[in-house]
Amino acid sequence: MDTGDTSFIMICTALVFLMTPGLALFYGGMVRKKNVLSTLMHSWIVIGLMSLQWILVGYTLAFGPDIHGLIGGLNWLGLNGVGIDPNPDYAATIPAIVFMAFQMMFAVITPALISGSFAERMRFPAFIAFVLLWATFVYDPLAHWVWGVGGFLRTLGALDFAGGNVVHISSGYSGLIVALVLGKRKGLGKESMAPHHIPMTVLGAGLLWFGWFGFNAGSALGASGLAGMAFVNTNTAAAAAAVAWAVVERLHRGKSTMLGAASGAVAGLVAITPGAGFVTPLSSIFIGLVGGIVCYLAISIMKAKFGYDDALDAFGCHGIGGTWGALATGIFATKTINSAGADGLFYGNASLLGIQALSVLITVVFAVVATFIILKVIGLVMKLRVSEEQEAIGLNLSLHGEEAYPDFI
Amino acid sequence: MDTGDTSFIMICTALVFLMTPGLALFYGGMVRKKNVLSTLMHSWIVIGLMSLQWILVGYTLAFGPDIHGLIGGLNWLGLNGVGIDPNPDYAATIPAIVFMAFQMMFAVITPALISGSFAERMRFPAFIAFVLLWATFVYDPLAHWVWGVGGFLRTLGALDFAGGNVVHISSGYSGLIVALVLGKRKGLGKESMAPHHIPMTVLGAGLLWFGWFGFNAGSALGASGLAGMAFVNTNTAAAAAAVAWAVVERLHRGKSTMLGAASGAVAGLVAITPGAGFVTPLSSIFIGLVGGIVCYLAISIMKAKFGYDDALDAFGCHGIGGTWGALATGIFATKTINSAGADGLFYGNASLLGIQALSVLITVVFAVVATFIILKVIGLVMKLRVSEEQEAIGLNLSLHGEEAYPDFI
Amino acid sequence: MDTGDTSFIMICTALVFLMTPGLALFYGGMVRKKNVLSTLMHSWIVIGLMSLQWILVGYTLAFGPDIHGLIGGLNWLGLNGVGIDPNPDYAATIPAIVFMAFQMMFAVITPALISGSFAERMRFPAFIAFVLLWATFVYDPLAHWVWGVGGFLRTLGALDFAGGNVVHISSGYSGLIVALVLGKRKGLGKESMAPHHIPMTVLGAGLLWFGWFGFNAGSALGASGLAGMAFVNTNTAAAAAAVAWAVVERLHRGKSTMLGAASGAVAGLVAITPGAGFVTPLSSIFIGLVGGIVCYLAISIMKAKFGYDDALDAFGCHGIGGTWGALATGIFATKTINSAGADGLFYGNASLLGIQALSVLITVVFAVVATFIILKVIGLVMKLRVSEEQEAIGLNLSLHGEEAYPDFI
Amino acid sequence: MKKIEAIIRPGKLDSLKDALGAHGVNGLTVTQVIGCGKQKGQTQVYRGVEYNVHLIPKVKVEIVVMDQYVEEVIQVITKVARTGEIGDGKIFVSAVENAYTIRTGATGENAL
Amino acid sequence: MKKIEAIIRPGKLDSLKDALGAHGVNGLTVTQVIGCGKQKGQTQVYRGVEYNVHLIPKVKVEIVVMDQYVEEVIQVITKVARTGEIGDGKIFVSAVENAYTIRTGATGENAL
Amino acid sequence: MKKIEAIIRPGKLDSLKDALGAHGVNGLTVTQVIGCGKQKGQTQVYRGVEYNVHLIPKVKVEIVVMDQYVEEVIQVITKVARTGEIGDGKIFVSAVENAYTIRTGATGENAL
Ligand SMILES: Nc1ncnc2c1ncn2[C@@H]1O[C@H](COP(=O)(O)OP(=O)(O)O)[C@@H](O)[C@H]1O
Ligand SMILES: Nc1ncnc2c1ncn2[C@@H]1O[C@H](COP(=O)(O)OP(=O)(O)O)[C@@H](O)[C@H]1O
Ligand SMILES: Nc1ncnc2c1ncn2[C@@H]1O[C@H](COP(=O)(O)OP(=O)(O)O)[C@@H](O)[C@H]1O
Repeated sequence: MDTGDTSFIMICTALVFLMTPGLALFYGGMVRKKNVLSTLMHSWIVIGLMSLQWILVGYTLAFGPDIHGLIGGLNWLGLNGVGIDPNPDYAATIPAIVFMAFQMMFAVITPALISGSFAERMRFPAFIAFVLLWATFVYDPLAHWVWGVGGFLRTLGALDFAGGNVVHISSGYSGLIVALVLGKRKGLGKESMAPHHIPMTVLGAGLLWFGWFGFNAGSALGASGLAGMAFVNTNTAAAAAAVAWAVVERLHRGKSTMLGAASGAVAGLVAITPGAGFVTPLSSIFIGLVGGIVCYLAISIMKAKFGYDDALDAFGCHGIGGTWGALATGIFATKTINSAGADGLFYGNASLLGIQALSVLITVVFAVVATFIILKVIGLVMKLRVSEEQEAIGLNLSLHGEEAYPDFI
Repeated sequence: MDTGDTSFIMICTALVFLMTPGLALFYGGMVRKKNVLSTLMHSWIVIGLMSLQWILVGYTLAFGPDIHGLIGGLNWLGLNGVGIDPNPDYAATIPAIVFMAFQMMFAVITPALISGSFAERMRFPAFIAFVLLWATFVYDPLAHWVWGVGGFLRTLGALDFAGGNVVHISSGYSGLIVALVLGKRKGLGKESMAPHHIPMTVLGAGLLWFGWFGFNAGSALGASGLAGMAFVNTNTAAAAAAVAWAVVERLHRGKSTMLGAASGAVAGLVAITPGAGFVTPLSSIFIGLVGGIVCYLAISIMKAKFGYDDALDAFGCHGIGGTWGALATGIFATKTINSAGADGLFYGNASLLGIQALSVLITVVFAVVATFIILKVIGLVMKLRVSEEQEAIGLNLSLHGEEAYPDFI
Repeated sequence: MDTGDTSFIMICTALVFLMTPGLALFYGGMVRKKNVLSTLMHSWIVIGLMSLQWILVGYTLAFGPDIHGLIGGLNWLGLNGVGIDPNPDYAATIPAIVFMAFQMMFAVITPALISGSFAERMRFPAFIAFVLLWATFVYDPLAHWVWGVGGFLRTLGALDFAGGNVVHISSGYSGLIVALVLGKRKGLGKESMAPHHIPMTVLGAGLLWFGWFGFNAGSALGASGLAGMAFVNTNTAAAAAAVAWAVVERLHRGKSTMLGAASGAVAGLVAITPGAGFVTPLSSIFIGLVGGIVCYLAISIMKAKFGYDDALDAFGCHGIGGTWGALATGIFATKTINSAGADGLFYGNASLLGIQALSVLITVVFAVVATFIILKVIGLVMKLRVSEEQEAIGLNLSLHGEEAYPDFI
Repeated sequence: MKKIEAIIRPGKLDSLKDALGAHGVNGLTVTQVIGCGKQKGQTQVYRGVEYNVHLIPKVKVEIVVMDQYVEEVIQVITKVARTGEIGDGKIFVSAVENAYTIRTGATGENAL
Repeated sequence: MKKIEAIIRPGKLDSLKDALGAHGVNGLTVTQVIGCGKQKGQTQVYRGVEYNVHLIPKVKVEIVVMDQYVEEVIQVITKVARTGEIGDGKIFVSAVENAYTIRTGATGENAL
Repeated sequence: MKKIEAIIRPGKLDSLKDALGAHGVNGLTVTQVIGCGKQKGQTQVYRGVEYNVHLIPKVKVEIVVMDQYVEEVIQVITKVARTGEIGDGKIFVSAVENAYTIRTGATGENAL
C-alpha cells in the first residue's frame, strides 16, 4: 500500500462522485422549469440506488472472479472479502475497498447519463426499475468484459482507459433506445423547449470537468506520471472541443453560444475518456477538436434529420463522442505514453483500430438489444411514460408534488 | 511525516471547508426569497468568525494540554507552538498545523449548522454574539471532552469517529433551544413558507455529500484502509437514507420528492458520522435506512405535533440523526473494522451502547443548558429577534440592505 | 518522484481549475440578467483558449530555458520534452507534466480575472484576440520574470509565493486599462446596475475560496509543512478580510451585506497570495484585515471619485489587493516560516520591502503599457466595444443569441 | 360586470384568497408587480453603490364579479389587506363589457 | 377600441400567438400570472408540510383591437385555448378610450 | 379617473419613473411583460435548435390619474420612452370607475 496513491484515488473517488450532482445541474438547467426537479431527481436517486446496488451485487458481478470472460462470480457479494488489503489484480498499492469505491462512482454516473435522453416524460417507478435492471444486466457485464481480469474485450486487446465503452457508448446508445421507445415529448418542434436556466448548466459543466480529472487521471489507479498525462489530456481535449463547438456554431449559425461552449467541453471530455492514458497531449487536441465537431453535427443536424427526441443529447454527446473516442484511441494510442497500452494506426499498428471498432460494435449491439428487452419487460408490469396531462402540468408537480421555485411572490 | 497522509488531510480539509458554503446553499434554497441572503450570510460570516476564533483560542481550548479532562490549556493560544512538526498525540504523520486546520473546518461548520433552526428571524448582531459565545463555551469544551487527549468522554470510552456528538448532537439540540427561545416565525402555518429554490438546495446537498468524504474519511487522519472504509460507509449510509426517505415519503404522502431525497442523504450522512470508522458497509446500510426514516418522522410528524419552529430542521436532521448515529455506533461498532475502537452490542458488548447513551445524554444536557444561558446573557445586552416589520419585509432588505435577485426586469 | 506530492499537486491543479468556473459564477451573479451569459462565457472560453495556448507556446515562454532573464526559450513548444520525469529546476518530486498542468491553471484564470473590469460591453471577437495577445505578451513574460529560473525579478529577490504579481497585479491593472479604453457602460449612475443573482456570486466565492487552497498551498509544490502553513494563511486572511469588509460596511453604510462579505473574502485571498508561504498565521490576520479594508475603500470610494467603470472590480479587488499583498509580503515575510524566503521589514530587513515595491512597480508599468498597446493594435483590426443597441438589448442575446433564463412562463 | 384590481402587500395574498373564498368569490388572477406611491423604498447598497429603490414588491389581484358583489369584495379586501401603515395599496374598479369561459363557451355573467 | 384579456393555460401561448398572427393580429402583450377558479390546485409537500396550493400558473394575453375585430379574436382564442378540461380560462372584454404609439405619436385606431 | 397603461422598453423604466415624479405623479404599478407587434424578435439558438422568439421583454406601467392629468402624463411618457426605433411601445387609456386607498378607506379621487 502506498499512502500517496491511496490519497489520490480516494480524492479522485470523491471527484467522480461530484460528477453526478454536477450532471444533475447540467441536465437540470436544460429542461423546462416545470420539469427540473424530475431531472435532478433522476441523477440524485441514481446515486442512492446505484451505491447500494454496487455494494450488494454490482461490484462482484463486474470485478469478481471471472466466469468465462462474461461476468464476475458472486464471491464478493455484499463486499464479502473486500477490505483494506489491496487486490493486486486491479491495484496493488491501494486498499481493495478504495478500488471498489472508485469503480462505484462510475457505476453511479452511467445510468444518470442515460436519463438525459428521455428527460421530461418518463414515469418515476419505471425509471427506477430501468436503472436497477440496466445496471445489473448491462453495466455490470460490460464493465467485466472491458476491465475485469479475464473479461473478453480486455483479453481481445481493446483499450478503454476510463470508460469510453463502459460508460459513454453504453449510456449513449441505451439512451437513444429509451428515447425511441418512449416517443417524443408532446409539442416538440411546436412549443419552445428551450433550457430554463443556462447558468445552472454551466455550473454543472464546470463540476463535470472538475470531476472528470478524477475520472480519467484516477483511472491510472495511482499518483503516477501516467495519471498526470491523463490529467493533461483530459483538460486539453475538453478545451479543444469547447473551442471547436464555439467556432463551428459561429460558422453555422453566426454566433457562439455559452450553452454550446459548455456542451462542447463535455463532448471533448467524453471523447478523450477511452484514450486519456494512451495518447499524447497533441493528439488530445485533435481528439477534442473532432469530438466537439462531430457531437455538434450529431446534435444540431443529425437529430433534426432523424427526428428522435434525445432530449438532452445523451446519445449525441456520449454515444457519438464515445464512439469517436474509442476509434481515436485506435488511431492515436502510443506505447511511449503507456507501455501497458498499444500502438494505434498513427503509430503503424492498424490492427488496434480494428479491435477498437469491434469492441464498439459489440458494446453498441449489446446495449441496444439489452435496453430494448429491459424496457419491454418493464412495460409488461407498468407504464413507462407519463400521461399527457402529467406531461402538460410538468413532472415536478405531477410526479413529485413539488415546484422548483415555489416562492412566486 | 508522510506526504501521502499530509496530502490526503490537506485536501480533506479543503473538502470540509466546502461544506459550509454548501450548507449556505442547502439552507438558502429552503427559505423564502426575501430571506435567502440572511441565511447565506449566517454560514458565510461564521466561516470568517470561526476561522479566527479557532486560531486565536478555539484550538488550544479544544486540543491544548488537558486540564482535568474538561478543557485544553491555553498553551497554544494564537497557534503558539503549532507548526510544521507533527503532534504525535493526535496525528503522527502529518504536520500539526494541518491537523489544526482540519479540526478548524469542523469548528466552522458546527455553528453554521445551528443557524438552520432559527432561520428567518434572528437579529444579525445577536447571531454573531451567539456564535462566538457558543463556540467558545460549548463547542470547544465538547471537542476536548470527546477528542482531546485526556478528555473525559474519550477516557470513558465513548466512540465518536467524526463528530456525532461534537458536531451534530450539539448543534441540533442547541438549535432547538434557540428556536424555542426566539419563538415561531410570524405566519407559520398560515402563510406559505415553502422553499424558494429547490435546485439550490440540491446543489448544496451535493456539495455537502462531497465534502463529507473529507469529514469522515479524513477523520482517519491518514490515507489508510480505515479512511477508505469510512469513505465507503459514508457514501453507503447517505445513499440508503436518501432512498429510505424517498420511500417513506411515498408511502406516507403518495409521492417521493426531490427535496426529500436530498434531505434524506443529509440525514444519512449525519447518522453515519460517529460510526463511519467503526462499522461495516452492511451495517452502514442499516444505519442509513433508519437514519432516513427517523429524521423523516421527526421532521414531518414530531415537529408538527410539538409545534416548535425548527425552520430548516437543524434539530430534526442533526439532533435526531446524530443521536441515532451515536447509539448505532454502540450497536454496530466492531474491532474488525477498527482495532482502536470497540465492539458494540451486535458484537456481544452491550456496555458500549450504555457508554454511547451516556455520552449522548451528557452532550444534550450540556448543549441545552449552555445554549439557554448564552441566549439569556445575550438577551440582557441586545434583542435577539427582529421586529415584526423587519420580518415582514424580509431579512435580506431589513438586515442587510440587499435583495437576492434585484434585477426585476 | 513522490506519490504523496504528486497526488497533492494533481488535486491542487484540479482545485485551481475549478476556480475559473467559480469565477464565472462569481462574476455572473454580479451583472444584469441580460448580460450574464456573456460574462460566464468570458471565463469559460478562456479555459478553452488558454489551455491550448499554454500547451502550445505559453509554458515554454514562461518556464522554458531562460533567455536573458526576460523570457523562456521555445525548447518545449507543444510540450516537447515535457513528460513524466520531474524537472528538478522547478519541482523535483513530481512529474514535469504535472508541474506544467498546475501552472496552466494559473495561466487560465488570470485573463478570466481581467474580464471583470470590462464586463457588459466588450465585443466577443475583440475579447478573444485580447486574451490570446495578453496571455502571450504579458502573462507569459511576467511568469518568467517572477518564477522562471533566471527570471530577472526572481533573481532580484522579489517574493511572490503564488502569484500576487503574476496573477493579481497584472490582471487588476490591465483590467483598469481596458475599462478606461472601452469607456463606461451606458447608463451608469442612472440606471440600476445591481447584481442580478447574489446567491450565484456567493456560490462562486465559495468555489474560489475552495480552489484557492490549491492555488496557494499547491504553490509549495509538495504535501509539506510549508503547504500546510500556506493553507492556513490562506484561510485566515480570507476570513479576516470577510469580517473586515462586513464591519467597515456597517460602519460606513449601516449594514453588513452578503455581497460585501463575499467580496471581502476574495479580497483577503488576493492579499495573502504573494505571502502565503512566507508569513505567519497571525500576520495573515493582519494582511487579511487590511486587505478587506483597502479593497472596500478602493471599490466604494475611490472608484466613485475617479469615475472609471471597473464593472466587477477586477482592479479594485485584484489590482489593489494584490499590491497590498506584495508589499505586505515585504513587511511580514519571515525565514522561520520559509527558509527559502527572506525576512521582511517587521523582521528587521527593510530591503525586502523595497524589492517588493520595485517588483510591483515594474509589473504595473509593464501590464499597463502592454495592455494599452495590445488594445490599440486590436482596435486597428476590429471594434472593441459593442454598439449602443447591442448594449441596450443585452449581450446574451446580441452577442450569443441566447437568453439565460428563457423559460419565461 | 366589474373588474376589481387590488394592489396589496405580498404577504396578504394568502389571507385575502381565503377571505374571498369564504365570501363565495373563487375566481381571481394574481400578478407579481412592483409599485410606488407614498411608501418609501428601502435603500440598497451593492459594493458601496447605493440604490434608492423606489419600486416595492406588491401583488396585483384581479377579480371580475357581477356588479352586485363589488361592494362586498371591496370590503373584504379593505379589511384583510389593511395594516394601517403606508403601503397597504389601492383598489381600482372598472367596467368589463363581456366575459367568456373558454371551456364552455358561456358568455356574460354566466361566464363567471 | 377594446381590450381583450385572455387568461389561458401557459402551454397554449405559442399556438395562440401563431393563430392570432394568421388572422392578422400581431400586437399583444403577455403576463405571467397565477389564478384560481374551479380548477383544483395540486397539493405540494415540502419536508412533510403540505401546501394545498390553489393558485395555478396561467398566462394573461392582452390584445387591444378595433371594435370590429373583437368577435373574431375571441373565436380564435376560444378555439385554440380550449382543451375542454376545467382550467382553460376566461376572456374579459373592456373598453379602451384611446391608444398611442410612442414611436410615431399616432393616436386612436391608427396607433394599433 | 383614467388608467394609463404604457408598455415600454425595460431600459426606460427608471427615467420614466423619475420624469413622472418630476411632474408630481408618484403612484404607479409596474409589471414585467413580454409582447409583440412590429418589432422583430431575436433568433435564439439552443444546441442547434433555432427559436424565432417573437415575444420581447417589455415593461408595463400602470398609472391611475384624475382625468385632467391624462394629457400631461401621456406627453411625459411619449417623450421619455421614445427612441424612434420600432418597439418603443404603446399607451392605452381607459376609464376607472372608482378607486380606494386600503389604508385610509379614502375613495374616488381622494384615493389617488
Ligand atoms: N396612482 C396609482 N396608479 C397605479 N398604482 C398605484 C397608484 N398609487 C399607488 N399605486 C400602487 O399602490 C401601491 C401602494 O401605494 P402607496 O401610496 O405606497 O401606499 P398607500 O396605498 O398605503 O397609500 C403602490 O406601490 C403602487 O403599486
Ligand atoms: N372571476 C374571475 N376573475 C378573474 N380571473 C378569473 C376569474 N375566474 C377565473 N379566473 C381566471 O381564470 C382561470 C381559470 O378559471 P377556472 O375556473 O379554474 O377554469 P375554467 O375557466 O375552465 O372555468 C383562473 O385560474 C383565473 O386565473
Ligand atoms: N394591439 C396591441 N395590444 C396589446 N399590446 C400591444 C399591441 N400592439 C403592441 N403592443 C405592445 O407594444 C409593444 C411594442 O409594439 P411594437 O409594434 O413592437 O412597436 P411600436 O410600438 O414601436 O410600434 C409590443 O411588444 C406589445 O407588448
